[in-house]
Amino acid sequence: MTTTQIDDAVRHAIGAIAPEADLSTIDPDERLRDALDIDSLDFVRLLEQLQNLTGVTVPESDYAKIATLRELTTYVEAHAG
Amino acid sequence: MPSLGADMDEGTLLEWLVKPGDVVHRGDVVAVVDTAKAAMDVEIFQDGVIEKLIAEPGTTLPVGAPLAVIAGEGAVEAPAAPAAVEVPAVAPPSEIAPVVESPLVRHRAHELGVDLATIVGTGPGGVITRADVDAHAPAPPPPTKPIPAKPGRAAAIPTQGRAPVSPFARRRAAELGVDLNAVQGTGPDGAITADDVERAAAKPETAPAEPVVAKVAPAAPVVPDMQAKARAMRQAIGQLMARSKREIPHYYLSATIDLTVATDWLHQTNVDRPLSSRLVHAVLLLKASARAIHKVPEMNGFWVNDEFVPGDGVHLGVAISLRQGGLIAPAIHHADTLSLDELMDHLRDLVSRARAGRLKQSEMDPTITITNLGDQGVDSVYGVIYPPQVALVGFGKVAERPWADGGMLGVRPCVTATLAADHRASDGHRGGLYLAAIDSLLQKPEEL
Amino acid sequence: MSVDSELGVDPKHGIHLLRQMLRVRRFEEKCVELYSAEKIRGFLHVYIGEEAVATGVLEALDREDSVVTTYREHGHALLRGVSAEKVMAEMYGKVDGCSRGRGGSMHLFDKATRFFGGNAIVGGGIPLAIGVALADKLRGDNHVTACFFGDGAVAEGEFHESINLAALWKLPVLFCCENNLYAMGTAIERAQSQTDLALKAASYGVPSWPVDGMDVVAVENAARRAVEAIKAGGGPYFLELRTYRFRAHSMFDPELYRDKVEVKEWMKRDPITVFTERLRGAEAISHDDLTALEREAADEVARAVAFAEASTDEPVEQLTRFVYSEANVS
Amino acid sequence: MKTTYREAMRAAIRDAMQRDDRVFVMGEDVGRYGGCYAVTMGLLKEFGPERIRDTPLSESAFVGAGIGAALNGMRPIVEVMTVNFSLLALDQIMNNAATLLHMSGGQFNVPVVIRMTTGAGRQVAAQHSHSLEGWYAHIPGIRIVTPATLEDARGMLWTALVDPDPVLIFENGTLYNTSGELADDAGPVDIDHARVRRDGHDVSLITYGGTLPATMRAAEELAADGLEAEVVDLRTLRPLDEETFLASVRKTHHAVVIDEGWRSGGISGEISARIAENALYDLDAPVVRVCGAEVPIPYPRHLEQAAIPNTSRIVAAARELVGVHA
Repeated sequence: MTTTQIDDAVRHAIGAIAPEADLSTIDPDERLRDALDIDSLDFVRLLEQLQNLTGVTVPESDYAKIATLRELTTYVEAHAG
Repeated sequence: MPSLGADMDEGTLLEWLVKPGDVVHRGDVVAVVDTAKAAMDVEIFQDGVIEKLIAEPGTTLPVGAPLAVIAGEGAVEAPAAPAAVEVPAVAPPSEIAPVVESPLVRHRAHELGVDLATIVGTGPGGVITRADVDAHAPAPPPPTKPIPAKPGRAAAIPTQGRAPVSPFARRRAAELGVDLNAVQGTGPDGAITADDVERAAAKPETAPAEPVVAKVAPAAPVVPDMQAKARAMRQAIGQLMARSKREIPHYYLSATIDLTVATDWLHQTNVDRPLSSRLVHAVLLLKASARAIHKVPEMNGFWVNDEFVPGDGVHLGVAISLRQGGLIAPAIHHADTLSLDELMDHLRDLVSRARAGRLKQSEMDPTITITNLGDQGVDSVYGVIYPPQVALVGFGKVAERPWADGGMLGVRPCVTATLAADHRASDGHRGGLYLAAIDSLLQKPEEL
Repeated sequence: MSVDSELGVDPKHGIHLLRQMLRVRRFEEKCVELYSAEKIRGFLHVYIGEEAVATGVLEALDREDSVVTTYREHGHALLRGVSAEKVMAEMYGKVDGCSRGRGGSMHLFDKATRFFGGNAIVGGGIPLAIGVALADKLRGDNHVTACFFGDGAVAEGEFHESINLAALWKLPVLFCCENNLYAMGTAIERAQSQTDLALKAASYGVPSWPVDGMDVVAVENAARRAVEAIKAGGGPYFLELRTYRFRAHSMFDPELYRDKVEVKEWMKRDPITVFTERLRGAEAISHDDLTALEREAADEVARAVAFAEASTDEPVEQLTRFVYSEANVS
Repeated sequence: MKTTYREAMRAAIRDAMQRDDRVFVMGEDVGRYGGCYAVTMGLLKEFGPERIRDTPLSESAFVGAGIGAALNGMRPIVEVMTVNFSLLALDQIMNNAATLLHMSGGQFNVPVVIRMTTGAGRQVAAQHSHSLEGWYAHIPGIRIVTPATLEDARGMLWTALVDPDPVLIFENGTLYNTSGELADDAGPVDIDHARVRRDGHDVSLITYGGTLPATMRAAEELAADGLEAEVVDLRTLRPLDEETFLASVRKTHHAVVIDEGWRSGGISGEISARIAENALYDLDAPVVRVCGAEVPIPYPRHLEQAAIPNTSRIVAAARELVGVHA
């Protein structure tokens, strides 16, 4: 998948969980949980959306590595086909 | 395209039986059209010469759409419908007379209240077609606003656990300024009747007339005007919390619970699970809180008419934050009997429906409420009880904390559980037992 | 009136019969056209091919007699004297229609001409007709009630109950069965155990005659003889008028139940073309007479359409009027 | 004078036939047999076979003929032996009698009267025990009246015959034998209004026809409890005289509707709806309905009695509704 496709997928997944969130104003290095006001349940649903869109499955052990928007995007790029 | 039957709106041209240049006479069959019922012949109603075939075989057209141009008397373009009969109908005066040939189009315009003068025909030669008219049909009038309830009459929402009130009694209460909450019902199944109200009005020390407060923020459907809804919800929550503080003598307890065993069990369980069925900490905390009720049942129920009414099951209210602000706590019924997976499904479903504003009235009857604001990084939560419930459990953030065990200092994942309870229904000792029960249940996660 | 030997009818009367049939034929053709243009909606059953039946029978009735018919009734209404304007306005659903636009094609009513209307329930009008006749009889008024129905109605209980009652009480009813061989999509031999309907009716002790429904003179003669016998106190008579409809049962009928060849055969016996040849053969009609008749019919239809187009809808506030009678109607 | 409901109805027919020679009677066994319920006994000898006409068992034909004769200026009284057989003539009643005036744009009146016996209580099983007057009251274009007293049995017929529109008179089979005093000069009565048969201020008992006697008995029993019940006899189901029963409910704040017809889709539902629409804020408790059980009426007496409203069920409903007084 190209980077733009991945960016779109991430943007779409976040949109599904926090529809009113404005991604352009999000600080890529801020913790997603704080930036988007999402709880652990929402976080799992976010990862589920990403899996549907990109095929990437994030094991629980890697939760810590995808705390911010930037980390999430690079993680998906690394694991996407 | 002719109308060939009572319920025909459109037809599919199957084939032309004529070609440009052919001479046709009234009554000749010129084409075959397929309808919902069967293929039907299309007759021509005047003599003339086929000039041009407009519609292609295989296309589906609405009734009235032009199919061909016939050069006949006066080379008038006419769809298979008859030439307009000059009728002294009073046509609205307009500078440029609209190019209208078929009475069908005029009739359609009349039907839809469209002024033909305002339309530029898209048909050949600028003729206005039926489709043009439909395109200009005015949008249906906006739905009228529901009429607000008559002012002055207490728009009381039947509160949960409260006795029903007859319309006549409600009217008398409004007339006599009687607070229905303070009236004892003698009617069928405890209903408050007009006599009850009148007797209450006669007693000297009636409680001051208070506005009847909505119990829990109503399941406000997420409608376009967000601010109005958010403000209304804020107002309702505000009233509820104020009343809760005013009436309920709260006492507070807290306990820090070691979640090492639970967290390890959670990771092992989730390792080979797809994302869609992974468990989160919250579901363990909810199940423990529900099962712990069996040890201390007086946490689960309502305070009504100066006495404790036990819940008819452990209906766990789960506090859910609505994205644009506002909080709602719908119930998961009989949470103590559900498996962790079932509880997880209920939780996911409840959260999504709450945020979409599609909660059911039947879900607004929790017997105890759990707030799990821990996710937002708060250590401990001292909540306000939702009347008429008698307890509220709060869980803070699950985080690594210093832990002394056997004289050695270590680091353990922990959570701070707090209890806010109604001192009229229980006392601190019983509250402490409840939190201890939650703690011990969380040490054997596999049994939850 | 003098009767021309081969023609079998007085020439002047012959032209009158042709004019009547032509009026109905052109009116019905216009209705088909207007239905395609969505001016006439709902159901439409035209009388093309059966004109000789209504023309012949109605010639035998006078002003005080009564008519009850079915939903294939435009011809009966026009020939009974309801104006083409009021009939067309009714088809448009306009308030100036003969039923204030409320009945439409299947429910034309006209009290002045004792036209008790079309009935959309097959056989539904037959009990009414014997009732109208019963009232005349009870009052000692020597009138006839003509009751039109199709071969389909002969399968309805109401037909058998009514014809038995009429025969039992010797009621002045002229039963006119327009047998066009098809009850909507069902050919007569698939609906009737005994397809000779005249024979079937005779079993009730009612004089029953089969009549060639494509020959207007034959129909008129039979109708006149029957009306005379009824008015002489002979009780009800039954005419089986064997005819054929050239178009489908109604506007949305793909006619899968009969083949085109049969239709072509019957068209050779078109009551209008055959009778026109007969009049020409007896030099009772000239080319100019024919063009004049055509123009008269065309003008009548054009006036009717103009009247209907100009007429207005009944105001919706009057919806509930006439659910019950309005004050002081005795 | 002392008389019965049956004799009062017979006197009404005789009186009408003497007044107007457009009036004649038609129906199964109305002549020689004297009427299935002996209402027309003796009229054949007095008026002759032309005006007292026995018909074959052809309900659609002779009811349709009655409608046709009315169309053509007569004033027929058509007797359908029971409402159960009227189903065979429903097409003529609904599609012709009720519809012709409106559909003909006001040209053709149908001044016909159709009398039918109705109701259960005589152990003649389901097919002969229907109560469908509430059903017929759904049809615009006809009037439905239900005489329950001797005055109404004597007085409604002439008013119905004079009315230019079709009037259906439903006579509950159990009422024919009721006897009592009737004024010698008793004559026509109105058919537009309900009537309060007993005053009261605690609960309104709203009923009509065959269930009026049971309702009156219930009112007496409630009085012994200190509960004053008001009994409203509807007398006409179409048009429904809602003013009378609404006024009663506004006074008593409690309503019990008693109807032998089935509950679902019945006239009792229509009455409850009108109370809810017009007197909601006068209701101290929900409207209660005491109706026929929703079953085909069973043959055995105990089952039949259990299936139709009776005094004890009415008393129980009223007591439970009004609740225990402090």
